[in-house]
Amino acid sequence: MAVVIESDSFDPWQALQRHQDSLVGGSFGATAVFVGSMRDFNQGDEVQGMTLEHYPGMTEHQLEAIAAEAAEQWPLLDTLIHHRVGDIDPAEPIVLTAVWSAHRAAAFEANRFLMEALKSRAPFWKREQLSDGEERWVEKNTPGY
Amino acid sequence: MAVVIESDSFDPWQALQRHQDSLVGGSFGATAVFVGSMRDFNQGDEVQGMTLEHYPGMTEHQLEAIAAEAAEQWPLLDTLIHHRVGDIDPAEPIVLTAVWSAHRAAAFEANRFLMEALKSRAPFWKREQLSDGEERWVEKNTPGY
Amino acid sequence: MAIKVKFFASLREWAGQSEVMLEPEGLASVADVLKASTGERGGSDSVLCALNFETVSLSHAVKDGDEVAFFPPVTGG
Amino acid sequence: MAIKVKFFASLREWAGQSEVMLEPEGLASVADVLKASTGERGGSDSVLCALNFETVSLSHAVKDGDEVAFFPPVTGG
Repeated sequence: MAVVIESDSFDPWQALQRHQDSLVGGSFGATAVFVGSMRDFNQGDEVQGMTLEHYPGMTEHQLEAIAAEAAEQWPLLDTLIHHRVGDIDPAEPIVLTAVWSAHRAAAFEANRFLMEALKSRAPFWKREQLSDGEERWVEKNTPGY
Repeated sequence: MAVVIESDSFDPWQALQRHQDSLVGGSFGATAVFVGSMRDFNQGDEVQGMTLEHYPGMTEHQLEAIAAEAAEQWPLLDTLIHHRVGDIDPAEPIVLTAVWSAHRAAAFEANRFLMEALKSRAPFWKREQLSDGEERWVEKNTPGY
Repeated sequence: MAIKVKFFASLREWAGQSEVMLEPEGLASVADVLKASTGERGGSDSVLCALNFETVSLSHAVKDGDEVAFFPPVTGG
Repeated sequence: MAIKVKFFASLREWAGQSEVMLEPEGLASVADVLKASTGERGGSDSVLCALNFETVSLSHAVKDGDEVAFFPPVTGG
């Protein structure tokens, strides 16, 4: 299980490959992955950039707790969470969640749980820079269900 | 939308990166991915290898129909399906499904739909080589829900 | 023309053939094709049928030029 | 020791400070910490509180050495 807070841009596919290389091949039959990326459009406005503030310490604590809850609820072989902080450009990845399991039902459900829990509990806050120069805090996340 | 039937081993993370490079960055906020890999253990037996038979023509037709159904049901920007056929070694990837969407609910749900539809409708058949020399057809897929 | 019949996986082994071409005369349904190609009269839960790449039931009509396939439950993914 | 108080995002801007150390005397609850650090008496749906990295309610007890944080609804992911 790994939780990584990234202040630089990261490649989710390389991160997955690197992490999976550390697992025993043949043990997992199912890998479910989610990648959230920065869109250049939100709530009807063009977005030029974003700054992600977080609460160092609590962020890692909450993400590790969420991963541990998933591992209690489903038979998982491993979990990976990456999350960007700081200044982010459109199209850059913001978040990566991944789980490895023997079977697909556990992988799908646990991975979705990770993302929904992260969205509602992990202390990150987005501030958007619009193309007209305005800046605004994103007030709440869109519902996942 | 792309459907690829692979007779050689493929790297799902590289396939994702390559495919995503063809999409317009900033347009998608959510990417959901599933990778099914060959386990070295099934139904209590050690498995040494597997041969995946398929129905050329119908396979592509069914996978394209499944991807089209997903695109009707959810607002998707793109869909990618890779599936191995032929002789497969333990730990090798068998299937990759991925969808790109503006929002995560659509991405999660459409990607799960793809996998469940593929499992129940796409004409593939697995034959396992066990470590004691026995060979057997896998009789049915495990339920996804 | 003719009706092309294909068998896959365990049904290919059971039928002892992977492909056969049948003259269309006297073949009205998928069930007729199954009987003509294998001697089997009915299907079972473990025999699935496809007509021109779409899954159909045994009672589905066939015509000259069709491709019919018989196979067990699918196990891909 | 002391009670460390942190503010994040729009609440940091509203409070005009990101961190302050308070003497623990007279501070029994998270609500007391909010009032002592900002003058604000109550919370609202848009003020969330954490105590030592766990989300808690305003009525939760505090003690010397605790870290208390106030922030708006989270918007990560």
